[in-house]
Amino acid sequence: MTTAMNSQDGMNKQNGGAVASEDLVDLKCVFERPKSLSDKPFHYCPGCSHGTYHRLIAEMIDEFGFMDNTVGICPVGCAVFAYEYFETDMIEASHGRAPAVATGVKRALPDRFVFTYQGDGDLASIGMGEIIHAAARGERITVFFVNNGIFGMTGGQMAPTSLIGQRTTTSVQGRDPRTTGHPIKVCELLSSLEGVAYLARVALTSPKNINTCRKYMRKAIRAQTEDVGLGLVEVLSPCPVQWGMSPGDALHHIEEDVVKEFPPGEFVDKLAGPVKA
Amino acid sequence: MTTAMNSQDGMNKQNGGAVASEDLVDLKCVFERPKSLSDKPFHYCPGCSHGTYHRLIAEMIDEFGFMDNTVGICPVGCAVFAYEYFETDMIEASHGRAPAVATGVKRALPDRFVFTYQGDGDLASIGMGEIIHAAARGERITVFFVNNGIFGMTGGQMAPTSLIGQRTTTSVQGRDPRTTGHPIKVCELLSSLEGVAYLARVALTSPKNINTCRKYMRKAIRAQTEDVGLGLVEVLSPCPVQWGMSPGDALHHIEEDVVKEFPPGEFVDKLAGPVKA
Amino acid sequence: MLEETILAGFGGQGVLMMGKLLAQAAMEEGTSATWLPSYGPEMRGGTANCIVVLSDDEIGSPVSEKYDTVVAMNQPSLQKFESKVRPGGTLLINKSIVPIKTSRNDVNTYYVEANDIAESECGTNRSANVVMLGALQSVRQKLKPDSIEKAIAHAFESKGQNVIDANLKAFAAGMNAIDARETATP
Amino acid sequence: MLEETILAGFGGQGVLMMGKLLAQAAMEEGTSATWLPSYGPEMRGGTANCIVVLSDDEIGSPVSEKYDTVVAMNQPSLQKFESKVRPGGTLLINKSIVPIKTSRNDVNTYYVEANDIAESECGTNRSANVVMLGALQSVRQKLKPDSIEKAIAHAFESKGQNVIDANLKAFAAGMNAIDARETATP
Amino acid sequence: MPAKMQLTKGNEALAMGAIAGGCDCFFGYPITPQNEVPEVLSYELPKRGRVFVQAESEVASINMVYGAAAAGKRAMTSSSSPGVSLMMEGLSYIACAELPCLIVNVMRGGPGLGSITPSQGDYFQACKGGGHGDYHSIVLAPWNVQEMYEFPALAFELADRYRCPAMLLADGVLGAMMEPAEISDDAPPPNVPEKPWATNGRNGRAHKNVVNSLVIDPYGLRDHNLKLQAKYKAMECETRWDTRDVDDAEILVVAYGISARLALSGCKLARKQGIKAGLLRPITLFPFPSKQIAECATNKKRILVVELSAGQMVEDVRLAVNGKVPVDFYGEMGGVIPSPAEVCEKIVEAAR
Amino acid sequence: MPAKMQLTKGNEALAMGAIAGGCDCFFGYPITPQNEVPEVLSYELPKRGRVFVQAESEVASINMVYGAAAAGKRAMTSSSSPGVSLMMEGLSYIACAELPCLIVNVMRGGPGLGSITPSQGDYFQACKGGGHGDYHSIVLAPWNVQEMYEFPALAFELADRYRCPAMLLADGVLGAMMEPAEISDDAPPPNVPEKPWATNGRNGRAHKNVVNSLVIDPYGLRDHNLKLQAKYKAMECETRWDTRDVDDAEILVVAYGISARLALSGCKLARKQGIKAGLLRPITLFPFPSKQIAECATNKKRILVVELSAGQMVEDVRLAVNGKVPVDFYGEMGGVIPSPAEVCEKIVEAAR
Amino acid sequence: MDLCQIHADRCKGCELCVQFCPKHALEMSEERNAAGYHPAVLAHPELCNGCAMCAQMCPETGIEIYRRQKRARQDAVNQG
Amino acid sequence: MDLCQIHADRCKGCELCVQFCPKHALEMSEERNAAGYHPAVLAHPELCNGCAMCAQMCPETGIEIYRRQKRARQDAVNQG
Ligand SMILES: Cc1ncc(C[n+]2csc(CCOP(=O)(O)OP(=O)(O)O)c2C)c(N)n1
Ligand SMILES: Cc1ncc(C[n+]2csc(CCOP(=O)(O)OP(=O)(O)O)c2C)c(N)n1
Ligand code: SF4
Ligand code: SF4
Ligand code: SF4
Ligand code: SF4
Ligand code: SF4
Ligand code: SF4
Ligand SMILES: [Mg+2]
Ligand SMILES: [Mg+2]
Repeated sequence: MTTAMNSQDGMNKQNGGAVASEDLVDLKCVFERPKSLSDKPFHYCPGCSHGTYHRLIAEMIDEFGFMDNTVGICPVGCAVFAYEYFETDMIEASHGRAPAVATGVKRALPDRFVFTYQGDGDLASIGMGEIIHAAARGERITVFFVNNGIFGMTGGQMAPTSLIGQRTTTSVQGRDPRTTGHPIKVCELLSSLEGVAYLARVALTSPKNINTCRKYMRKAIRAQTEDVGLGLVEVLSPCPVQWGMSPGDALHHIEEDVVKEFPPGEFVDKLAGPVKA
Repeated sequence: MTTAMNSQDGMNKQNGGAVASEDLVDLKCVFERPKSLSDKPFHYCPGCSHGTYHRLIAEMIDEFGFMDNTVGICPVGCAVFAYEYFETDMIEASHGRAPAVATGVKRALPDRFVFTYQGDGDLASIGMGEIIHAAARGERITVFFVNNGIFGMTGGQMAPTSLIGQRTTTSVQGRDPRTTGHPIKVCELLSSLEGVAYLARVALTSPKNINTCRKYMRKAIRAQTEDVGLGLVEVLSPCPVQWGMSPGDALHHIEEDVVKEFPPGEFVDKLAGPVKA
Repeated sequence: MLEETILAGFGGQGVLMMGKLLAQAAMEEGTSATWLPSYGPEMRGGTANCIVVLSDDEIGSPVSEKYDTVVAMNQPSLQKFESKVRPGGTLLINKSIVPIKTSRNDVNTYYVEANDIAESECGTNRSANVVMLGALQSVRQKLKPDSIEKAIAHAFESKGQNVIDANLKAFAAGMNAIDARETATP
Repeated sequence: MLEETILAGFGGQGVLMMGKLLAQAAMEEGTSATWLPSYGPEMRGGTANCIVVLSDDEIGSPVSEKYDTVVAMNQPSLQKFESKVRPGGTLLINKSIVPIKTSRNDVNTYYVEANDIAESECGTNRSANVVMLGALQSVRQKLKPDSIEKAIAHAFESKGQNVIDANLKAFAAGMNAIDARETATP
Repeated sequence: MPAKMQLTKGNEALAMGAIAGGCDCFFGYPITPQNEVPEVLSYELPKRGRVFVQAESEVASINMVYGAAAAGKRAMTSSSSPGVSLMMEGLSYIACAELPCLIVNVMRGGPGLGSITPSQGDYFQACKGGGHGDYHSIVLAPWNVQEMYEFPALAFELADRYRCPAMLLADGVLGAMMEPAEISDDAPPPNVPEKPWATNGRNGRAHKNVVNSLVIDPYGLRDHNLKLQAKYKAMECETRWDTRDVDDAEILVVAYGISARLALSGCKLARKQGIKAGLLRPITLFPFPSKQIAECATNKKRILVVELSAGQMVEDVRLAVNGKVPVDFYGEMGGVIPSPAEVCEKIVEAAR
Repeated sequence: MPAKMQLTKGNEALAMGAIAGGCDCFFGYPITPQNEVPEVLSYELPKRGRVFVQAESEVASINMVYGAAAAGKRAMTSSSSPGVSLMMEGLSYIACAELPCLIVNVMRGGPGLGSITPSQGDYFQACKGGGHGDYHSIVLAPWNVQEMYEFPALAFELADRYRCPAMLLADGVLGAMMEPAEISDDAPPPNVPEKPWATNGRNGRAHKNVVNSLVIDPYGLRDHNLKLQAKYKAMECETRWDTRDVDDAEILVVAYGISARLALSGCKLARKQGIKAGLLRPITLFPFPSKQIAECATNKKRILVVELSAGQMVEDVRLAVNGKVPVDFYGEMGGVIPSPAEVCEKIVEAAR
Repeated sequence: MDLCQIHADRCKGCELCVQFCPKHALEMSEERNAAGYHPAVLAHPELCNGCAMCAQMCPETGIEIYRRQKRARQDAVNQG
Repeated sequence: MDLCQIHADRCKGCELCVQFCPKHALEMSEERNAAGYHPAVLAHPELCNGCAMCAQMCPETGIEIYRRQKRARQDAVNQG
């Protein structure tokens, strides 16, 4: 048995209820749907981690007790329907502009918990200006960033985060650095900006990493709630369909290849040091 | 006598002509208007370094023999009329989009020398997405970036590069990091992008620094001509009028205060190492 | 001649290909044709359908209100599109995987065991679409079998003669699949 | 009453302020007024001008084709705007720094040594604009001197009583600056 | 302190009017000729505990407005022609998501970078659809500094009432000119309606709120569009217009904003020459006073439309009268302001 | 290899048509329903030594087009409604700087994020002025796959002739549908006129070239605008339109693009019911066939305009006939495609 | 009751739970669910120890995990 | 001829040349040029050594610098 789940790390404490059973022990539910996650089945492809990340976010909202206090901003990308999946107030932003929309919300309502959920096309291609400036201004928002190295929704075109050599519908011969450049590493890029309070990357490829992701997410949320600055957690996520791989192979590909270009870890953590405004 | 000018460092070699004189020596012109600079007087305010940087660019175009081979892209900013000052083909871009326009030109005409000239509002505010992506793609263009910490043209509003505490028409009490963030440092920000071949910052505050600037510019140009990637030279430049200082005081302010936030030096130099595509 | 057809099924059942084969065959004959896929956010999985219009004349609309023929390769498609058949029109149902019958009794309905036939004839149910095309051909006959065979050869050219032959076989089997008209029994 | 005026000079000569004082004074009297500055890319340095329209009635256009009065505080302004004076209108020229005369002989022209008067009366030529305003007042009299004085007090309120007094003095001096009508001598 | 007559610049009046109109949040990016708007607000809003953010671009501005409006606040942005063009996607989103907000366009000479001088070249963009899809904003066109002050409040009110964006369409002259105007530095807070739809955190609300412009089902999107169209129809009761001397006029001049002022002077000059000219000034450009123009035009000989453009609103005037009265056009472009005398000349021509 | 009948998807035909039309450079950002355009070109252009760049955004795309067009190349971009809205500033610049280029809009349901289903809701944006200022693009509206293939070349040709942007206005159905079309994989290179104004490096030229949209002097900008307007007037000779059965028709249906196909079928159905209906299809939406419509309408009872919108082109039709013939409108929105039967019904209503 | 409860109708058959179950307690079903996918099933409930690896990996949040506990110490997991 | 030639009509009176002249050879003129600025002048030509500091700093490219050289070695500066 490896890494047994424990309730501090993502169990849904509030929701655990005793279940009657015939013998001397009760069955207690230790893992179930977070309250902040709606009942609606996801529209994602089999094995897509968008669903996983949604669940983790909902767990966090439950854990922090923020369901009544949250405004979430959805991207345009496969997660465009994310507003159907969370039980919090939700806004559908235009493609790439979630950080600007979040700025509008957070400035208007400084005591709400405001998060954006963004894909790599959304955040690192069309929305580059908005994320950089939100970070530079130190907006007190939390960014959940899904890097799957592709434009999933529009049918698998190259993203700025696609690996060199990756075949996509707009790079059928494989991504060529001479004409399309090298993958943009968002964490590395943002780390020079002083408004950033927390920045981390993790691959959503195993229960262990999922736990690590929870730890990072907590900090990224605290970066907002403790008024330190912008927090962002980048997850390396599979797109089995557009990568043309089985879900299992897609996770292996991340662990074998993607992490080489996108090393996981914490890049900025201003919570660790003295909290400053 | 300090740092005597020498012809390799910015003298206009091609143009030096002998001038008759009555005694045994000739007077040779060793510093004059570069050929690539038009005759038109600048519209800039007294003491503004836009003019200085224009001259340096024209010197470089002369030095490399590129007058017939250059397409320059002007920004929207005080340098919006730059197309009147260069004798090369020039394009007036929309505000912030010069790197995209330059990409269009360079891809269309890969053997031309293509440069953009951009202010800090242009490049670091509205045009952030375009410069990052041009850099990430490794566009073979050369960016001459004028950082004067202010929106000069529109009347002195705060720029993303304004110093903390700086009074501007949109920060009359001084720039407050809590609501407006910290200055964006473009060189630091871009340095993580692999498409960047050369990146340097220099303050245009003395003949010595002007000479250093020339050295940097040569490398930024070679980054393009030697097919390595994007080259950018950021100059710390005064805006005496919007800063409310005399030209001399403005230069002192740069040397005393601005360089503390924006340290000069070379940030990326892939010419030094083995040239790679 | 104006023949308007909907072909519908699960994504993966090759209904888009069925439609393309019809349109390609029409082109071979110099008949006008349009092929219009449903495109929506349900990009992956789910149902797919396409509309094919064939005409001797210039084709105006690539869609219609009612259709001469509806081919339902699965149950959701039958439920979604059976109402679209013109009274007196034709409804083909893939009996292999559609357990229900149509409720329409004003149309000519044929139940074809497309998957089963494909499996027995070609060893794989992947040709069920071409079997169904054969069945369609046998009841509507708007195009020449020849042209469809040419279209099959053209479509599977890159996959080699084996695949072409298998599909031709499936087509032939489909053409023989319907013996008698069955009208719907509700 | 409809009075349309252009006030023009170097940036820094206070021509925009002159215009504002007129408009402010009009407002004190309940007279309609508009003040429109030239705004252009020549933001810093160079010439500046503004157009002031005063009227008993609702003001339509804040600009006109020809003007009742043009005040030229420097030579480029004279050259640019002298043609804009309506025949029979008024042209005021700052003689202190305009070495030339107007070529118009169909308008009433006054040469005022505004800088010199300001210097001798207030010790600085920075009040030349208010001197000129006094001169304008003495020849057009569309507003009450009172109102302009109130406007001056209002405009320089934040600068203290000394500055107000100096400007009131300049205004008074300007009102006395013109003895006789001079028409242009080409 | 009650409202007081003050000699005020149009842009400053607009800024103070926004404050009086209950603007909670301003997001904007500098551009001439409206820079006084953000400059004044950067100081005045925070002083009042409200929000001013200098956005990194107009694209960001409009999306920040989207966010703050979704959060239930009175949010606005201000820009000029090229900057407003960059907002077209965002504006279409706002209209579709039915968010009330205010967008100010102090128009300058176009197209392209053009010039910073006054213009009315963005009528089509504002009224017909600069962004994609069938949507509208309420468009208000002030013609003096007083209206520059009053219209932001009106715009917010109408925007809230109809849950739609409102646009204030001014121009470089109105922004730069000073006039006496009754202005208050501390107007009482306006009545703002409840916004039960706002995404401001559930805070006990039984259901979550969603702000959205995506309706993936065509029939759903059709219905949403029909709802929008019905709303636009319902807005017709908000049509505002103004007239001067139209009753006995033989020539009806139709003009808005700064052009209406030039036209008013032109009409007066024409009457001096014995030509009976009157002015109809649309105040709401959307909804457009089509009926009012048609009615007013019944006994007129001709209509003259005056614009600082190549002819944009003139199309709506032609559509309004539907061939019943001939419609002439006089326009200047590029920042050139015609004088009343020139307008008068055109009136005289029309009267011939 | 000569052109050959091939069953081809509209978007793919468009891509191949761009190649045949001499497209040197494509810059674009993915968006449904036109993704096959960049996908095909990302492979086909580099193969031919030409340029494909996937831009980071539509704002970047249009500005890359600006650069490549300034450099004298045939440059284009392709997008769909929300993406095209983001190009409005750039388009206004291109028009002002008089650069020839091609912008494709495969329209989808709006406003906002809307849907990806077909629509014609961007007519106003394309034809009236989505961007700021008085400018126009030549707007071509194909109605079948063959025209999807042929119009890029035509668009480039007209754009070069008039030094202006050309727009190809299609929709999701035309992009997604397949039809037999005569298509060549290696069409001979088209004749491209000299571009002595191009900023392509002086290379011995006696003077530098400047591409610019800034004219700071109002009179200069006025003159530039007058020049543009004169050009738009001169373009009228390029007006293209098509008719079916109009001569004896009592009801004239006016529709473009995909709507024209629905309308054609609707007319045929109506004729079966004894109602003489004919179709006039504008092919150039700008310049708009106003004269042709007015002429054609003289002996008609009524006009019915059919659009996939709330009614946009209908305004130009009304302006064209100026009240002489009553003009009805039938539109669907949000991606709903009316059937020929529904169109027929409206024709029958109109005939009553 | 099993410690691992799979909502078959939410399952999309991605097989990640099967691949990540350390006890090999899960298998893919031959049946199809309403959406047409072969769902995962707890083929060997006796092997399952309730470790929740499967649930962690399930992108559909389609698995619930229960844990046995003495009735008296109902809150133990909260200290776990 | 002076080694330092100032184009008075280009000068905007920014004083940078004056401030950077190591020889204090330059001064600002009392006169105004056509644009209304007080231009810099070479007040002390005898102090000037042609070092070009002034020219380097002039934002208007309003200063030309000459250097004395033996007639025979006209090209020397190019190796300098
Ligand atoms: C302005 C605009 N441009 C383009 C699109 C089309 N579009 C929708 S999603 C998307 C990219 C999605 O990629 P990503 O953000 O990585 O999300 P994923 O689907 O991979 O999760 C694009 C280009 C759009 N909707 N709007
Ligand atoms: C789309 C758009 N937004 C805003 C403007 C207004 N504008 C012109 S220049 C400028 C900023 C200039 O600042 P910077 O780039 O730093 O140049 P500087 O004038 O300081 O040299 C702005 C905001 C514009 N012209 N276009
Ligand atoms: S396309 Fe890729 S990212 Fe989108 S839902 Fe499918 S697997 Fe997930
Ligand atoms: S405003 Fe500043 S940057 Fe612009 S010309 Fe003047 S000094 Fe230079
Ligand atoms: S709970 Fe653990 S042991 Fe049980 S099925 Fe899931 S992964 Fe396997
Ligand atoms: S992980 Fe979830 S969706 Fe995937 S097979 Fe297991 S239960 Fe089904
Ligand atoms: S050349 Fe050198 S010494 Fe001569 S004036 Fe210029 S700075 Fe002074
Ligand atoms: S540096 Fe140039 S502009 Fe400045 S004072 Fe000297 S000569 Fe004049
Ligand atoms: Mg992605
Ligand atoms: Mg600047």
